[in-house]
Amino acid sequence: MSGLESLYQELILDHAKNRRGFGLTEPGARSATVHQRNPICGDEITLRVELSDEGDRVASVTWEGAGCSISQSSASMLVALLQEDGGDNGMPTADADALIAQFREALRSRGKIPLDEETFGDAAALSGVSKYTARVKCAMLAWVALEEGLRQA
Amino acid sequence: MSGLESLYQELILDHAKNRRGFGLTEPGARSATVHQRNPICGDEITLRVELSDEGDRVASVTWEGAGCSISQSSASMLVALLQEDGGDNGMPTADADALIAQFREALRSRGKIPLDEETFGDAAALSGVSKYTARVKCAMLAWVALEEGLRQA
Amino acid sequence: MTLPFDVDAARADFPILETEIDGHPLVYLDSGATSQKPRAVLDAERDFLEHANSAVHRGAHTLAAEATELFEDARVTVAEFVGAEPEQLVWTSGATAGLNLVAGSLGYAGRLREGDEIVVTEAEHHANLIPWQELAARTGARLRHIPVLDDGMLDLHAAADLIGERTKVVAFPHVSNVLGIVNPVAKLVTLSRAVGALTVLDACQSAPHLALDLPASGVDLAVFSGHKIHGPYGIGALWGRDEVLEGLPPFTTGGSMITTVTLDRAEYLPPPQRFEAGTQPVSQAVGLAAAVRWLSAHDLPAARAHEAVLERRLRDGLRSIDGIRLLGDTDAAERIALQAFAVDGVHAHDVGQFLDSRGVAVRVGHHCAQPLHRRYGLTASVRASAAIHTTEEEIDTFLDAVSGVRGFFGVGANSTGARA
Amino acid sequence: MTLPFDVDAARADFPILETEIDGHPLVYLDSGATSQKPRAVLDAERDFLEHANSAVHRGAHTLAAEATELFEDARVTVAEFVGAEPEQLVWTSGATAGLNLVAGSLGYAGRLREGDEIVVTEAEHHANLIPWQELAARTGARLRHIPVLDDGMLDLHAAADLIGERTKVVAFPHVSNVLGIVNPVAKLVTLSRAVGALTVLDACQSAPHLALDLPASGVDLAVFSGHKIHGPYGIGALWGRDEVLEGLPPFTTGGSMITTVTLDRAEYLPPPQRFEAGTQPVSQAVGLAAAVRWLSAHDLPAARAHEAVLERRLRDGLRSIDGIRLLGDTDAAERIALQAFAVDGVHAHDVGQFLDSRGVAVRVGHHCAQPLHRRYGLTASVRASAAIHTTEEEIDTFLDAVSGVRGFFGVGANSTGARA
Ligand SMILES: Cc1ncc(COP(=O)(O)O)c(C=O)c1O
Ligand SMILES: Cc1ncc(COP(=O)(O)O)c(C=O)c1O
Repeated sequence: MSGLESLYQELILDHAKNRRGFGLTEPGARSATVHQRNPICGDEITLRVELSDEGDRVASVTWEGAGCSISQSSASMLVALLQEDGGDNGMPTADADALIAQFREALRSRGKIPLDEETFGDAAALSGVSKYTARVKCAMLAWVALEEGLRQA
Repeated sequence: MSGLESLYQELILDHAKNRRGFGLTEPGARSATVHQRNPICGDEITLRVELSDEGDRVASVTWEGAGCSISQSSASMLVALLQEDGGDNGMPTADADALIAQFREALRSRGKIPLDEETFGDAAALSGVSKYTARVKCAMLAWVALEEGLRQA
Repeated sequence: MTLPFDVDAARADFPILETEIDGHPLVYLDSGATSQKPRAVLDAERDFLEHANSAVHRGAHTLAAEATELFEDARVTVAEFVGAEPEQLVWTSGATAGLNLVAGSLGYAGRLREGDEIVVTEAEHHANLIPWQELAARTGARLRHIPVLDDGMLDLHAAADLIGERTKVVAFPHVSNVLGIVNPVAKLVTLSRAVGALTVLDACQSAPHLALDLPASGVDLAVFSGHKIHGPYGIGALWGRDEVLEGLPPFTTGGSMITTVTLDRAEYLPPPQRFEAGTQPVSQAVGLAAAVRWLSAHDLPAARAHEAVLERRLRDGLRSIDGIRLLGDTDAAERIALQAFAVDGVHAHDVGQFLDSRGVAVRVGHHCAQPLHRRYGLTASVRASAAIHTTEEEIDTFLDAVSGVRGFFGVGANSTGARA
Repeated sequence: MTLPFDVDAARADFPILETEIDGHPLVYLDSGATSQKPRAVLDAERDFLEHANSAVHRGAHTLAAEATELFEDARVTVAEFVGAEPEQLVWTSGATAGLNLVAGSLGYAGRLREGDEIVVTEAEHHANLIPWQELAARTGARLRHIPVLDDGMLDLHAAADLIGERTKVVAFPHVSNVLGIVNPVAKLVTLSRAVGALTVLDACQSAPHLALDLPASGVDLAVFSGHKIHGPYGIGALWGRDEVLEGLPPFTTGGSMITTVTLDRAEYLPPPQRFEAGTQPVSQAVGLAAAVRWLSAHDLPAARAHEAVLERRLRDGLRSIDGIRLLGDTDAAERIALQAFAVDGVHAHDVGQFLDSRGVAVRVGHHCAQPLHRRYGLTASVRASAAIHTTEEEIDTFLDAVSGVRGFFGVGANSTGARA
């Protein structure tokens, strides 16, 4: 697999086309809406996170935005991960925060720390991004937005 | 003669110590007073030129100022030259202007055009300055002041 | 008969052009962002630093005299390159600094007030836009803009209406860094002069490609950057007419631009020193002089002809690829070999990444021209920009790579199978 | 036991130190004006330009990514050198630009008004004086100064009286470029903090010679220049506390410091980018990082000890020569190896010329500190300033040359015969 093909795996291009969680839902009682922007390339995202009534779980994440296939698929994969790992009750916010931290560490590792599929699901396909320092911000965009949203909600 | 000794000939050091024309006379009917400054080294001169009644001759030049031995002796030598060549009536202003132009040309020649003693008297000792580009302004200070004074008077 | 331009000889002067990217020879089509430096520039700077380096305009020692001479000779050389006198050439750290100097100085001078107008274009680089926004905000002046037509040309009818007796400043790019179109300087100058407005030319993109005679152009002030014209970073120039520079107060202050300083006030030197506060980028000035000397040593008419061939090949090639939309696609104006475009269905960033995997370096994003991109309904585009060392083969490599983009990303007609 | 500093090894890194002046080996004692660059700095810059040069923070291509990384690594390296975080380090074109940025930004922010006071010292370099004069003139604030005592020390009693509730800014040099005395930063910070004034440290002369921990120093903002610390021209840094930088609006505007730009307004990035408008001096940042890395690779405590020996030898030597008057001659403070002096009866310019004929390069003039010279009744002085590569023998050569000055110019006791 060439460098380019490991960066743009089919899974990534699929997510970029069929974006999970795309389209904002109506804001709920315990929701926060965050706008993030990458000033370098103009990519942007508006992400809305809704917490469970107790405020300790991620009930739903939806988003809108425009950008490169890395940023779009990364947002889509994030939603997929939350849905799959969170099950019906939603993922505990503490777990989500931990995942974001781990994701950041791997992406900043310049290829040294891979994202394992067990933990990150489809998002593991983003491992290749960490070798492209200029693209790390693209992949982080939605995750940073969620981090901020969890803080605010 | 080393470079330094050709720059600082005895004649130059003598003039720097016994400065001709030093001390401003009272301004007369046809006089102009000019202040010139070398912002780089802080040398300054105040030069007063008095024209003949008809305004076509340099009746007298006096000056005050502080600076390096080159600037001080150059002013002194300029006064000496005007007195010696001008005789009792004073040098025609046109001749003075021509001398200043010639002096400038020689000093800017980087050692190519010497100042001949016939024309410049003691000031011919300043020939060596033209090899030291940083010092050309020092030697020119009084001459530029006179040029400006002749324009104003 | 003119001989064709010897591009291989020019290339041989650039060490970086030997780089390989992922096994592909580097095809550097990002000269519009920053240009590469020929060996002569690197050598001139190094030579200065190894043999003459010392503080200029100060001190009697031999090195200082040598350094001062090289520094001031550089000013003469660069001034000549744009048809100007050395006293009219102010060193700046770059074009952005030059434009800020002009806008800031006009502000400090109180030359603008409420009701006055500043006119720019819709095709402005942020460097020639935001300083005027700030000046307008500080003085109460109004910032207006000349619209860009669909084909990238300035709307001169609108310009004629906009530039009126309230107009105090008209600032515009000689060549837009997105559209590549040479703007009608003479016409804008005529309109501006008629109302007594000051004209400010952003010559960043023209200086590397067109013969400049700034005094003859009719503008009052102009700026350009060294790093875009094969010179060092950290240096650029502001050119101004004598009487215009004389009328401007300093923007920044400090050492080397003064005559007398007391604890309470300072008196300033005449231009250009008045605008050159502090230790100047001395070795960079020497390097920039080496750059324009390197350029001038070539048969420049032949080089321009070569670049014109590149321009046509670039534009025609892109036009013939499916799903490509060109920004500023017109034959009605002179152009430089720089072309921005969007690829249907593929984000500019992804296009850039794909091209990079073929060794082709282009710029992606808004190129510091967000308003212009917005005008075309885009947030980002891809820009290929050539230089004197670019070959036709490189343009072909680029075009070939672009043809593969939509297939790779699974967009458009032959989307499937491309990655099989 | 510490090993003595290996000055010969350090010297070997400087190509220019092999220069001969008129048959004499160059004795470069003008490092206070501008420093020489070790080979590591020249190589780092050239290597960058030959292998990685391209626009930073933009574009997806490989070179751009490499360049961006080297540029931001440079920020980390230089920030660490002064004990700071990279986000607190703003690239500027030099110290003068940094001081103008601070004064200009405070002005734009409307942080000063009539009745407010700005306090500087009588020992200010023009770069840390005139920007404050201009700010005062524009805002109606009053500029006051802490006097310098006869021995060169700041009058701290006066400072305590001056710094009061009207004081909004206190700006001062860490080390004066004429006196060589290390000023009492902690005391001035305490006085300033007590009244809530912003402190601005001019670290130009300390950065090359003292270990800096800017956050620990207590000041709010500090500047220094690359070219004085063995780095390139055209680069310097402004350091500021997070909350201080966050409170400042941009001084210059343009590309790379914005988030969203419309034709009418712009939104700005957080520090440090907010203050870095336009293309940055990228290769120079890389060069400056190489300079501080070169410095840090030495046994710095040993180097400081070496410089302390030079300082004593320089001052003691000058004291023992007839007709020499030292500026700032005190043992009561820490000092750097920099000494300004006047020679009775011989103008500074002539002294400099004489020393040059022996290969000794010193600075003559007012050293951009006219008020301080006026305070000592001088218009000019001679300044010798050493660097890490200066040897004791060089100081001796200098002293020997100085002893010959008055004789040559026919002044003082043994005036006659000297030139026979
Ligand atoms: C104490 C001091 N402050 C400020 C400056 C100005 O630095 P620069 O000219 O590099 O901007 C200098 C040196 O010239 C200096 O010695
Ligand atoms: C048209 C135009 N104007 C201004 C600039 C700003 O130049 P610099 O970033 O070198 O200051 C650029 C390049 O970035 C440009 O292309």
